[in-house]
Amino acid sequence: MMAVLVVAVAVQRNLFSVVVLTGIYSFLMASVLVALDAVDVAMTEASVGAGISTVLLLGALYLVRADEAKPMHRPLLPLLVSIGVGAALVYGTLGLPAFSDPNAPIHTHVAPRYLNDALRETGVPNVVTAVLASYRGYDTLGETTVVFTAGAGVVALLRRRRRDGEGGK
Amino acid sequence: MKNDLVLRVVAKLFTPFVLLFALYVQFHGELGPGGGFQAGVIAAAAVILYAIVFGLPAARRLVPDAIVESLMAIGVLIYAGVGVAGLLLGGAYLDYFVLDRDPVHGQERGIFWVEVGVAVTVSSVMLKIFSMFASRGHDPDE
Amino acid sequence: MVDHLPALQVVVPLMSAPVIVLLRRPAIAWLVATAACFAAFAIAVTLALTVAESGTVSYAIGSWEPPWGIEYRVDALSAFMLVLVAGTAALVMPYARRSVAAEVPEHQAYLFYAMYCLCVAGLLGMTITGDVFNVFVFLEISSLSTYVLIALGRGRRALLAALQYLIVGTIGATFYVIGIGLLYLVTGSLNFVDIAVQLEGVTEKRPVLAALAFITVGLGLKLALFPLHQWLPNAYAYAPSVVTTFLAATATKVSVYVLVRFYFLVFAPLQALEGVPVGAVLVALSAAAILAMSLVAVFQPDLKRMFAYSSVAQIGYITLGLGVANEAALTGSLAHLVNHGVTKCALFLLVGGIVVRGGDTSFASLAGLGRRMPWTSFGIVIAGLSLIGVPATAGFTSKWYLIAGAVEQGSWWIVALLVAGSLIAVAYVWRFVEVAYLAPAPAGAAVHEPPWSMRIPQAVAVALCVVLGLFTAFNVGYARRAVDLLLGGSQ
Amino acid sequence: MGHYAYFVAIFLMVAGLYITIARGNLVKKLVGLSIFQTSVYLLYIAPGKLIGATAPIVAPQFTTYSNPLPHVLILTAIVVGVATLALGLALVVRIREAYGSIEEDQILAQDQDGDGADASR
Repeated sequence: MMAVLVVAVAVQRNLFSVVVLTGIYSFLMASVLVALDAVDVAMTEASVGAGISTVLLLGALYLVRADEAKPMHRPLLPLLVSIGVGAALVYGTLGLPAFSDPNAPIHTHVAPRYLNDALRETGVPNVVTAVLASYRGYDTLGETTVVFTAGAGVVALLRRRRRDGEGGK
Repeated sequence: MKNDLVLRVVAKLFTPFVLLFALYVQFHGELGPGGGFQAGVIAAAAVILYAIVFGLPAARRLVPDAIVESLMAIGVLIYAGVGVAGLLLGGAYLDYFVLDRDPVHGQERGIFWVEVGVAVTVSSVMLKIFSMFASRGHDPDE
Repeated sequence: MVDHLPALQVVVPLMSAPVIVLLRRPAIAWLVATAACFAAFAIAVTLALTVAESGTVSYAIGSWEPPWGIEYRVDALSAFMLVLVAGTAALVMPYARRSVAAEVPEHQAYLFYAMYCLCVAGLLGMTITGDVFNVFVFLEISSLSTYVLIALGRGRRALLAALQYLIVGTIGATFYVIGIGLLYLVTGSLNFVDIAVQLEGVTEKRPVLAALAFITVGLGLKLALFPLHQWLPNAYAYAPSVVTTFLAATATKVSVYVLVRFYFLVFAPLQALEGVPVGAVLVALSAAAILAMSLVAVFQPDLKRMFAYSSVAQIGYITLGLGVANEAALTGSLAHLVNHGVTKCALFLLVGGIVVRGGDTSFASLAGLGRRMPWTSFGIVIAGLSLIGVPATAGFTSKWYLIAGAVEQGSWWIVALLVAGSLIAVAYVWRFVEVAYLAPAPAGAAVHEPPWSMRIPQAVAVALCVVLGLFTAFNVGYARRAVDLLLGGSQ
Repeated sequence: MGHYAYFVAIFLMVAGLYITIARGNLVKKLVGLSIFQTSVYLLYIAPGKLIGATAPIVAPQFTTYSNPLPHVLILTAIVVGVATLALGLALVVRIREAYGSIEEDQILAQDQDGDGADASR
């Protein structure tokens, strides 16, 4: 299903449809993530991928007002590169532990401490929150800074020279 | 869209509930799924909905632009400030254990405040980005 | 507070950015940013001295011990990089005031300084952290701020250059995430040291090999490893001078540094990867970079672009040493990180001076520059000599070690290549001399140097090109210590 | 199940990467880029799932949970993704204003008319 959507995104040249399809894609991704027990991630993907990203893309499309031109390149080289990357990854993943193998290193090293001790050490039952905000809190500080950087960056790029374009006061 | 009565009423009714839901997601994040980031996005979405239906100037009267820009910075400072508080109280950077006599309470307090910081920055940045895009459209020289 | 310097190293510039956004006034923004950069430099120097005295410093953020929490790790290698990054950041700031005023609209200046601080914080964070995922987060902080900084350059080409870099940079970062994801899946850990320990027990070779490939390509895109360098010349040519200077001296170098960490502290000790010709591939790509990019540089119509292509070639020298990977070559590589950083810093600072005074850096408009801007031209020649690698300049010492490393390995063709690269460098530096000193100046041109606030950082950087060539305690001395660390296993 | 989840992720990844590098339309490139980034989510999260386990929210009635660490990492990655997208779109808007086009070929052609300095392409 997602694969079909992505192909549709690739083929479709009407950018509006591309954006809508991408939104649907994100929503599907969110459902898959719920099935994989990643509820926090699913919630974020639904609100960000299907929500904010779509709004931003539509906003940008409104400003840009264009459809995609017919591609002029021969897409052979990019195709080869992409498939090469995929092949490398298939090669790499074949050596990984099987799906849902409880003895895989990611389940035996580091993570058990979070699952067993997070509630006792931080008082927070949602382990994802505990790891996010405390054990790996520094990553989240970085992440907040990334968001801040993007916000300030967009202001730097899009603010008008004249100050009257700014604010309602 | 500004003249559609149904839309206006629904949007007006909706906005406070979405904001309420954002608060729920924010403070429930320790028990169930959710947290500062998701709450920030939802809160921003509420205001964006309001802006789409009632127009950007109305949304800007609700939350002035200069405040939004300051909030982007304040969120990061809250988060980083919790880290500095840990330093000042004798722990490592972002050490929440020292924020209270009881280390577990300290953790809870630290997590609470950093999530607040995340939510403040995320919601204001999303709003700011949206309003930058939206206001770019009303452009005389295009 | 001294114990907490590793955290403050990154947090000081990081927190100064939101402060700048709150205060908004350009003059105050400059002041805050300058203070933050100099504070970061002071911290970096203190840390470097501490490490030299008492060995590796490990700092557990949030008091969560690694591998559960995120560790900051200052060792001989990272301390050396911290000094380079923070030092460049501080050196550029006094210069930035006039240069930014000339090149960036005033109402955006405060955002420029905020982005600059974030970029500095990002690069310092990438350097100091001991956690592979934390590297990604800080990589993105520095990248996003870099895209904005480039886009603030004059003219519409800066926008396109920034977007191209954004796309390439994001692909690079995503490759890196895939690479560390594979490593995580086979080790369960995200800490550099811990991954190395866990990998010893891993018998399955394929994911590790794929991880190596993805990390190399991902970081290769960021460090402009030939042939993944296409974004760099445009980005350097159209960005504001301050940004070009800072990026050329530090950004690509930090990516090299992360790659070094992976190669020598994570992958190199592995039995599983024996027989994989990583070194040979690196040497081949570097050789191509040195020859092709130096030649392309010779034919550029613009001084800034010429030095941009020369940067890609010079990165080739650094990766060449990593590929050869014996003690002398590695010393040369690491010393070249600093030497080339200082040299390019000097060159782009001087070019920025030309932009402030004349605006145009195409060779056609540089005629007679030797008479119009005698100090600037003289400085470019001195730094150019260091770029070539003339004895008694910084560029010489690192190339000397690289040649020694090649000789030790018996690869005479590499020696020939290094010499050829330097000869081509003579050709492109000569182009500047020809235009500046031998071509007639346009009529009525008077001596017009940039203001003092810009000349002092320029002079410091040019002086460093010579000082580091004569007194090699800092660059070669630290490089040696770092090489001991790299070749001595994971501790 | 085997490695099925990985192969889905890899297919999405290849498609995203292909759209990004093959297409000349700048908005399409950014969409491809975000699909490319999204595919990585599966690569991280799928292996963290244990069949029969629940979401990692500790409660007395459950004993096995899926691995929380990938979730945390991917939350960060999502945020980075949207930040990049926003910045990229802002650049596209500016480019469209400066060049009147968002097709890479046309933009490059416009620049070539200027001085032909772009030797890298």
